[in-house]
Amino acid sequence: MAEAYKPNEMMTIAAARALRNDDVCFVGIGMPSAACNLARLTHAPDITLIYESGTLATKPNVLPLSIGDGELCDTALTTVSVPEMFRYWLQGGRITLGFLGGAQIDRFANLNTTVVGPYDKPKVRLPGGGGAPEIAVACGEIYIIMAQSPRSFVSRLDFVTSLGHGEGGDHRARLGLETKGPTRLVTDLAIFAPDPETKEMSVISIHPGVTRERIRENTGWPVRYAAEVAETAPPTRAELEVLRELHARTARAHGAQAA
Amino acid sequence: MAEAYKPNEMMTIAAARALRNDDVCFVGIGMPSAACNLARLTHAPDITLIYESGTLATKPNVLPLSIGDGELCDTALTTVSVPEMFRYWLQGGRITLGFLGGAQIDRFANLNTTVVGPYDKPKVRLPGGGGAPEIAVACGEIYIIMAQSPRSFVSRLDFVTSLGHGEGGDHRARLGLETKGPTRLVTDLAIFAPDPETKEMSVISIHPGVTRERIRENTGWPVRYAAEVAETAPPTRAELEVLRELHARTARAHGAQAA
Amino acid sequence: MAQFLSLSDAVEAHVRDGDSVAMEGFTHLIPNAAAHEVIRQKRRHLTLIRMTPDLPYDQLIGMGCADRLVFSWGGNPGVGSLHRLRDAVENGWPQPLAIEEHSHAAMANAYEAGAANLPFALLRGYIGADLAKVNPNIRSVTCPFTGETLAAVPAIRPDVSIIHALKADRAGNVYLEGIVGVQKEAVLAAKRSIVTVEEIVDDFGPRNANAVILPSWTVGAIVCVPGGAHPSYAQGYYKRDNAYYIAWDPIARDRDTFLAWIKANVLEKGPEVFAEIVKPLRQAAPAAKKAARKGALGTRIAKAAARLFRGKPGEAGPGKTKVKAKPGRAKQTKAPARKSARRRAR
Amino acid sequence: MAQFLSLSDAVEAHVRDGDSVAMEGFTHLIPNAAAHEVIRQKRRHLTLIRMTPDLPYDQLIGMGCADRLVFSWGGNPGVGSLHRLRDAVENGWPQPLAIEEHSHAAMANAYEAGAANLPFALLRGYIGADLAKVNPNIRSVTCPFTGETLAAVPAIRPDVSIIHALKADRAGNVYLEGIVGVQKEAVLAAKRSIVTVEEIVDDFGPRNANAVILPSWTVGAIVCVPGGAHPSYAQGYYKRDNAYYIAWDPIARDRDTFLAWIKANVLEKGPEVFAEIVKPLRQAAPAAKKAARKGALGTRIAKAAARLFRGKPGEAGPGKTKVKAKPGRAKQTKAPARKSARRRAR
Repeated sequence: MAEAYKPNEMMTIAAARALRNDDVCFVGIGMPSAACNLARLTHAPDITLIYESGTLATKPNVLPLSIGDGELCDTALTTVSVPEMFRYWLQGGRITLGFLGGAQIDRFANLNTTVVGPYDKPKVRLPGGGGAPEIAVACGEIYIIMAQSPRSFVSRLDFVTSLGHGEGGDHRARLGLETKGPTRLVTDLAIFAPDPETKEMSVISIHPGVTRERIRENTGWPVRYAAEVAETAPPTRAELEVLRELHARTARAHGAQAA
Repeated sequence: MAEAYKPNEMMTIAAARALRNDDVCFVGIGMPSAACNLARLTHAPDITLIYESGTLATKPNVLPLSIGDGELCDTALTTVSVPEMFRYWLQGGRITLGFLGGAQIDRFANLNTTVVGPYDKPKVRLPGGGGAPEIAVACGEIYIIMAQSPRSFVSRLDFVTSLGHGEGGDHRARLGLETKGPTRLVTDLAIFAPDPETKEMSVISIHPGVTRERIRENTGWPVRYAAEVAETAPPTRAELEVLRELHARTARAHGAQAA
Repeated sequence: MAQFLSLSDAVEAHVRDGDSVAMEGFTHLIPNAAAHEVIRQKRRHLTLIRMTPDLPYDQLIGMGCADRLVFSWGGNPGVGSLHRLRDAVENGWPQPLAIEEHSHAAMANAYEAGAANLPFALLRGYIGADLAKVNPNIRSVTCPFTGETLAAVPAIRPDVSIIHALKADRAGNVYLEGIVGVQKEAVLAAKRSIVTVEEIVDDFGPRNANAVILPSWTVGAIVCVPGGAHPSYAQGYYKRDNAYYIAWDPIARDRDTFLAWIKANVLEKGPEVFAEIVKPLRQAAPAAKKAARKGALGTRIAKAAARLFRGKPGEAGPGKTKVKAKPGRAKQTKAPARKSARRRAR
Repeated sequence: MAQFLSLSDAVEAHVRDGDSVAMEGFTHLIPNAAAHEVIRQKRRHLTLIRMTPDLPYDQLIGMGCADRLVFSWGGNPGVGSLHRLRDAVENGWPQPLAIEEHSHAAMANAYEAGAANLPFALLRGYIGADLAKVNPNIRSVTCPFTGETLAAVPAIRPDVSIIHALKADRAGNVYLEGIVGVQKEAVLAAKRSIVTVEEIVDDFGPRNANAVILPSWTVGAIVCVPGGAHPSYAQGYYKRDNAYYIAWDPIARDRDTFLAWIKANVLEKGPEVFAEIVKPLRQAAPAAKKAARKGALGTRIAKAAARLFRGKPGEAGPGKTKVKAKPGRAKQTKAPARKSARRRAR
């Protein structure tokens, strides 16, 4: 216990803990992939992982660098075409949980991965939405993993790439959606969940050693706290070991630079 | 030459002759299947045969009894799902030639395989359209094989299951179609082709020994003849041998009754 | 997550009076054993959905299980009419049958749309054909880019879909190969599902990376019913019983003959008869069959293979083989998973 | 009917100035060698279509081949930005680039609609998202049954699609396996097509009955370019060159570095360098790889397999291996069909 760990490790482990053994996850590359596979290698051995490249029920031994590494296909139950993936599996409503991240997030967990600045004359052209616009609405619920900073946790998005809770309240329902939207936002500092009424993302747990002051400094809006705020349990030795071994295997497999 | 043969054999052989080596055929069960495979085993060895069950480029050694016999799948290049067959292959415009038949045909080669009598209170309920409504419009052109009789070659269809030349003339073009529709109607008595202007199916070739009188008796409308009417060449010994051997193999494989 | 059940338990749990039921299988893998169980359990007021309602639906309709039929081709393939279907439509016997008739293309697209959670399917369909005049569920939409008019039909979303597949693994994943029809779409489009399989294996073993598999969490009940597709076939397991389809014609022509046949072959039997009836149709050498699928060498090897696989004709008729089956309805074992994984390497 | 051509002949015959060109491959089987040939042949005013415009499109855009880009995710996967794409969009260098931006779901559906000869694709998409506000090609249709509003995007119908596949047989049929992305749809949706392959075999041999195959008559040109997907991968042939993707970042950041790299590695080279560069990434034992796909035993065997297939890290960077390649542009042989069918049994 109480071993030394990095904020990124706390973030990944906190996200992994929130995953359930019977979840069917649409997994993104990077931290979502690490969190999902950590869950699979610890408390959720039967969790079903799906990557948008078409691999169903995959069990990668090393983390993929891309969304379609050969490792994902080799260890999958089967692999479907990308149109089928988006039609039968995502839109078909067969995913219980989607993972998203972004360059910018607002208090209602709407995300921007498209542009900083105006769309037609961007200051920074980001990669774009990819699968996110439909992941955000078709999955049963959404977890978001993002490191906090004033630049990324902003009061107003330059562009809404994918819907979170929109303008809050019943906005999703008014758009005809029956899915829950973002139910968890896990950062390097804390865990947020939507307020039951307003749907504003509110802190429900603070990671060990993190102050409210530090959260304030790294959030571009006045942070709300739930009535009861827990302290996140620090990573256990077992969690850290499994995660680090996963990263080490990955680094060896990708040729060191890729870690 | 001039060997004894049955009208059905003449019909199948006349249809087979009209097929080209580079055709991609959507094949129906029964006489179309016999004609296509006869063509493949004689003058058109590279003809591509597709059955609506999803088998692409199949080379059955015996004729299938159903549209999806195992033989079709075993000898296919590959087999796709039925939605894919109808979306990418038929609707996709990848079939040069479709074969159709029916219980009733009119002078513009519209076909009925749905009902005799009113739709809501049918005298005879026929099997229905199956693939025909879309085969009729999506294939580059259509061949029809049907034995003639006053009951089947009618002046007015009870129900238009699949479009031929509609009301004739430019009717297909007015419906937005660029495909040719029925270009050949092969019967046990003659071969019909559409008049270039009116699109009425007109006799272009009469089978050996058949009189115009007999055609008249077996056609429910006043038959038109092309300016030049040929006599169909009788089946060659080679054609008959290949066709009969194909039927014999089929009968053995299906357990005699199936022939 | 798929549950392993007996056939009677699966039908009891998943098929209810008044349900819309899709039993699919395009010539290959038709879930005939499951259809018989639905007849035995006397389900009523069903809406039966199937592109090609052949023998199982002729039987269900003739037994009065259905109020309504959604279909696109209702014949006995390669043989002729479905006499029970015709008797219901033409004469209302044993009860009137409402029909909703489509084309194959429309139904295939409608299943696809159901699997994709769309409310309707879009196709270039029904052009110049009369079906749109008699079926109010054939409508149209206009392309917002080109202005073209396209046909629209409602997505098919059955209460329960029933299919027969080649095998399941112990985790409840289902494997299909060959003519796969609309089965995957039918299951994905449905609220509930029953899959009967030829066998249950430890795992599927080495396979094509894009094998057609329904993952466990998309399937309701799995039931091991060897031969359960008879008289259709299971690729690599047994051949289509063409003679049986031909023999069905005179049986179904007459109401009394039909009822007697159902009593003797369905009501007084259980799913275990299917394993018996397919015995003479079983195929000995799936490896040679596979070799027959070779491109350039195809025809030659196919000829050899066809010689190898030619069964003994005439032995497979419904009368003869069914007589051998034990009478009475033996309940399907609850633990089909213990069945040996005979064909694991396939 | 597919024609066997050299890469330069294929691009010359099928890719024209002003064409809309889709080069597809979702992480796997990206047609990088063909993209280099398009750069060498200095095509201009192209509309480039690709869900994930990664390195090949960064290169084409940086070399001024494109007026317009249709895409859904424009990054260097797992690494970061595409600097040439950003420079074109943010600064108009080397020329302005118009963009039409979609989501993955919309593009996948649009290819699917193109293959199905529909004018538009229908999806539950873009709900609550801003993309529909800036892209006039995102419209809507109303379901004629439920009244629901659904998103509509135009079908993708490229002038030419270019993909890389595993193998072709001598009849010109094309075999794909693994992550097949939207490649089949891209070819079926296009007016013309070029398929580069790892090898040409006599026939595909025993295979799954539902193997992903593009029949000969749906394909334009076939070119044998071993390694032609590098730095992406060809399942069972060679691994993804992850280090290369990472190394691309600093090369693409700077205009001059980029131009020097293109000169040395594209303009002064030919497609034969791809066979050379993938040598250290080749996988020795596809049989063991296949075994790794076993359901229940998956994890354990996968671990063993992963140990077996771990290449020598660091050797695959663009600098080192490319230096070994012969300079000058050797023309691809006109008779790739004579290449031995090394992996026929696969």
